[in-house]
Amino acid sequence: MTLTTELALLAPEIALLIMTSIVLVVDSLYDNPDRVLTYKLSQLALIITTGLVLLQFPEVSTHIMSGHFVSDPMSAILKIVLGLMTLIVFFYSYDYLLEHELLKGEYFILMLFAVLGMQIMISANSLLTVYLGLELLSLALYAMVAMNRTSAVATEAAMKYFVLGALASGMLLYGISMLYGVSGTLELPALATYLGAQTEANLLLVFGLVFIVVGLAFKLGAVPFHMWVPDVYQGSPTSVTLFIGTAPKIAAFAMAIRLLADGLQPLAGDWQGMLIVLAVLSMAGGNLIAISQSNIKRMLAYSTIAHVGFLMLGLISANQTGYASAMFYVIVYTLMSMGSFGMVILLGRNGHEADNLDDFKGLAERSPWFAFIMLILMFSMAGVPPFIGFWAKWFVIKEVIAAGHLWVAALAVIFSVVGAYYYLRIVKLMFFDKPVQMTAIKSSQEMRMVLSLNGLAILILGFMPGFLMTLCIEAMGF
Amino acid sequence: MLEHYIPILIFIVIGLGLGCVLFLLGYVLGPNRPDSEKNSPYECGFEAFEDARMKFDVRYYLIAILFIIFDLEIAFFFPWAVVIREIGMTGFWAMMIFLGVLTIGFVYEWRKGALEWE
Amino acid sequence: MFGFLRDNVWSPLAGAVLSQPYDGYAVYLLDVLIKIIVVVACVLFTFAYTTYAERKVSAWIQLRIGPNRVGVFGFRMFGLAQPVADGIKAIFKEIIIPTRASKLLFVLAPILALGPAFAAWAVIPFNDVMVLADINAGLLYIIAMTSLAVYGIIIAGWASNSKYAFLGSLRSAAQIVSYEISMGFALVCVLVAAGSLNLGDIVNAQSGKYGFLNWYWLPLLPMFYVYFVSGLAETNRLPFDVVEGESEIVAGFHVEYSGIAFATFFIAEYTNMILISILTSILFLGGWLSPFQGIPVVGAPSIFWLLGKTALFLFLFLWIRWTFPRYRYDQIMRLGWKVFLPITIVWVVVTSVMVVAKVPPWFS
Amino acid sequence: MIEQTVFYFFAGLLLLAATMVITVKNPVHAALSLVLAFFCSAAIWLLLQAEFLAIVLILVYVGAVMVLFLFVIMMLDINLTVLREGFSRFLPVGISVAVLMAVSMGLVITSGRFTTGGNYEALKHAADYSNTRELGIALFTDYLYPFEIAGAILLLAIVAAISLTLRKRPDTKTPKVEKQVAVHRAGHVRLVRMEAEKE
Repeated sequence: MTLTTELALLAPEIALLIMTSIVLVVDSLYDNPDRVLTYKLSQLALIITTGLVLLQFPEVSTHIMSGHFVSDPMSAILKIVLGLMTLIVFFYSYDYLLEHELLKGEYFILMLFAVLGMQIMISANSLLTVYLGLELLSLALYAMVAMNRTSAVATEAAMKYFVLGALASGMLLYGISMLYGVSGTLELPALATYLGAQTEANLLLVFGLVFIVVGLAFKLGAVPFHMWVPDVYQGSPTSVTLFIGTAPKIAAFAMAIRLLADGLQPLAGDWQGMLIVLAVLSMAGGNLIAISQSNIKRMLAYSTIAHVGFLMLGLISANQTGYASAMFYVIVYTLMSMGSFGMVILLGRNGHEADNLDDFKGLAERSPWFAFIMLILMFSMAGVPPFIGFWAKWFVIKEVIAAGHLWVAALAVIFSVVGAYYYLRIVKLMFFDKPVQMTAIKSSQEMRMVLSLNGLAILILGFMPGFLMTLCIEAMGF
Repeated sequence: MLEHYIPILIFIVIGLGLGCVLFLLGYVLGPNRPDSEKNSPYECGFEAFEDARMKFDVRYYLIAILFIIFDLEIAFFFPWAVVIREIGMTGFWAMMIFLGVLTIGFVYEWRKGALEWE
Repeated sequence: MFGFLRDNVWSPLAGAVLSQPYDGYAVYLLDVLIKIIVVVACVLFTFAYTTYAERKVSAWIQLRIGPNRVGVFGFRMFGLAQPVADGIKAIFKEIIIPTRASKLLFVLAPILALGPAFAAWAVIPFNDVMVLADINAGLLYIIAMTSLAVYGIIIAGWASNSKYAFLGSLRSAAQIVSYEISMGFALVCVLVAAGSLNLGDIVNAQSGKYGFLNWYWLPLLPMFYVYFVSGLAETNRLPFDVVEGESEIVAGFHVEYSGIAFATFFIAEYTNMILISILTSILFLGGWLSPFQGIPVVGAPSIFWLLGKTALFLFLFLWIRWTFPRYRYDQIMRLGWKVFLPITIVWVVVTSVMVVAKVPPWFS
Repeated sequence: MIEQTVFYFFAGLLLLAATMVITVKNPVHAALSLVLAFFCSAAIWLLLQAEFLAIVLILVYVGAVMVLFLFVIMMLDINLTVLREGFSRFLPVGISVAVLMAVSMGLVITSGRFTTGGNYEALKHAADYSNTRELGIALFTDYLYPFEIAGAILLLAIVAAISLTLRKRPDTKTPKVEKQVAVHRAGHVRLVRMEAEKE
């Protein structure tokens, strides 16, 4: 393969890096308080990179750059979803940042870097690129959480996130070095080939695997490695929470697939057990603790932990349909999470954060339309048919049953019923309680439209889950 | 290769040793007559007001951080400089891109006033 | 010369003393040890007479006489025994350790300043064969060792627990690290030009039929300048000596040091100065190569050329010190970050383009 | 033989230094122990013939990163008593975790399955082998893509560091060099003809 074709496949990443550099320079040259130019250029950067992915949608899997980069249908789909999600984040956060006096060009620049890191992770074909992409993402996220320097809560959250995140990266790196030490290769397919040829169990490999799974669990926020999630979700500015709660989940899923499926598939027998424990603990812990929360950002954080548990159910079966169901889950989850945090941003105004459950009281009276959107979101999160969230849960549980772990499936059903309680409580607050304040919701036309579309997408997709599922199954190489 | 490093090891030991020996010489041969005035920190004749270790401008940290980043960059340059004649145009351009990316960082620093010393 | 000594002097000597075979470890170690002592002694000697030269040159510039009294047995000899007297005085002075200082670190600081200053000399080649440790990564080793110089200063400033010392060490640390970057890039340019990290190879790469025009000072002229000026800043010499700044922070990081402890810092500073001078000669002025190539006797490469060039740069150090006023601190930082750094980055590109394009006569 | 001796010397010193990092009371001493630990690791890397990486370890970690560490430690008066408060409270938990880990490690190591699959020996290279050269060739051919990502990470580090530490302080005065240089006589000096004053 010639360098030119290799570069063509790398075009989305290259374009994003170039655009980010341009935004960086432009932002530092034109010092206007509104940052409109930075904002628009950043959006343009995302559109260009997503467009470039679409332009050359791959049919087959190609390994380039000496085997460090892979271009396959899964990477393309995830990158497109990633680009769209980040674009929505941009729409939701601009007004919020402006109102809370947090608007800085760096916010968008860091986000673009995070996207670049995630793209690299999604297309990673070697242990090294997985790690480098992850670092690019994490570094940007730490800085974003800490951006509000006047807030002690945000600083504390950033500190926790950084220390635990660095620990997780260290674990991952330690695991990677063990695998590399034993196999002598960094390339994931080569690693799988090496592992497949092994007849005897090598304890050092399993050791490495444990570290890798721990690192992954940290990054995904699965119990018992979830400690950072609630604090970071609550402590960061909501627009940052919005970002952390959505796009990185896609990247974390991609990382899990790359590492566990592409690289460590022959060790599936070992990691399945670990994932079962993590999944069950996450579903239990997330759903049970979420019930007692009064802060909606914190509640959504525990809900994330629970959803990560469900996401892992899809991986447990260790086959292509299982992975496809997990992919379906992660896409659906990010869409729902996006809408929920979008609602939190929408309700907050004049520098006030609407992050208490009480802020949702009587929303139906204040704005019936957005109460309806929130209803869709909450029903979908809870897994009420026919919303898309139901199908996501349905597919993963089906996979678990197919893999023969009936009791896990039973636990999953029980915990989703438990989880339904706190989602439906919000619905109750909105429709049956008196509002604390009657001020009208004011926000830009743009924001209203995108948020409505977001909610409606969940409703519509719920009626046609087959479309998205087909896409996921294709992505997994059928 | 390792045999070349034995003299270096010895040299480092001797360099540190020389410092110790000088100090010991001074300690043994010099007088030792402490008194409280002589041993108090110098502050233009005043009594010392407070502990000298104080919080300091964050700018110093920033300089140190930027130094680490550029130092790393230099560390990447070393192997490149050694093999520049062998890696061909791809290697050359790879480093130019790397340098370009870092130069953008430098422009950003400059424009943001991180290099300003007030 | 070293080889000759080893074969004809040390080996038989060691064989006689230790009753071991000639080429055993003991002989090897003894050989290395003696070489090191020779190098250290030479550096110390140069240090001593640089301090003397400093005073003489300053006197000359300011139309004074300078030290001319101290002599041996009544022979004054232009005060040539002055450094010896200084050294003896330093040793017999009291080492004052302030009450509130961190004792261990206070004592450790001068040693940490001296150690790396000497350690860097391990890889310096004096001519084609006279080199103690002929390692492949020589230049890298040098830059690593010079980057350690900052420790002695920071620790001294902090351990003294005195405001002036603390301020001085802070300024110094920030200044040293700032100039280390431009220095590093200047070295990268030399490296790109020579294609080797080995100092001997770098000198040999500068030989060519055009004599001194082949040396790297010409194609790397801006780097030559940047390197030497950064060297001034790294060693805290005027015009960059805000670290000491006697008119504002009295003596900076070593305000609390006395006697031999102070002298140790002094030795470290001068050793670094000599090191910078010899490195500038090696990297940019062709080391031991002769400028008069092709002419018999004077045209031959020799250690004396290297020493002569080093002496030239040492003189430059002194000349600059007694000629220029001190920079303000913000000016120092601006020069380092906003002038030198961009220049060096541009010149790295220029040099590498010249190398890739094989520009004659240096890179063909 | 001599290699083994050197290895055990530095490995022992490394362990000692690393233990000191977490046990000594004075944070500056701890940081300096860490410096010593880096030195020992560099020496061990050298023994593994990784010349370039060993020296870069000293250059980057000792020469740059630890300087920043020292800056931070020296300039933030860390109040040790506050830090120590939680110590006794969390001691039981800490000890139980430590015991648990020690037991599990012991079980793993004594299980007899813990082998690395053979004895490995460091490669021996010829005297003219240049580690830097080999690394350069690998880095700029096979590892081009990770190398460029590293560049992006460094750029991000610059952006993050500046956006987190730089504050605009309106009360400070900076000399504007451009203005100083652009000063022209005409705007600043006025020649006035005056009659000599007489009493």
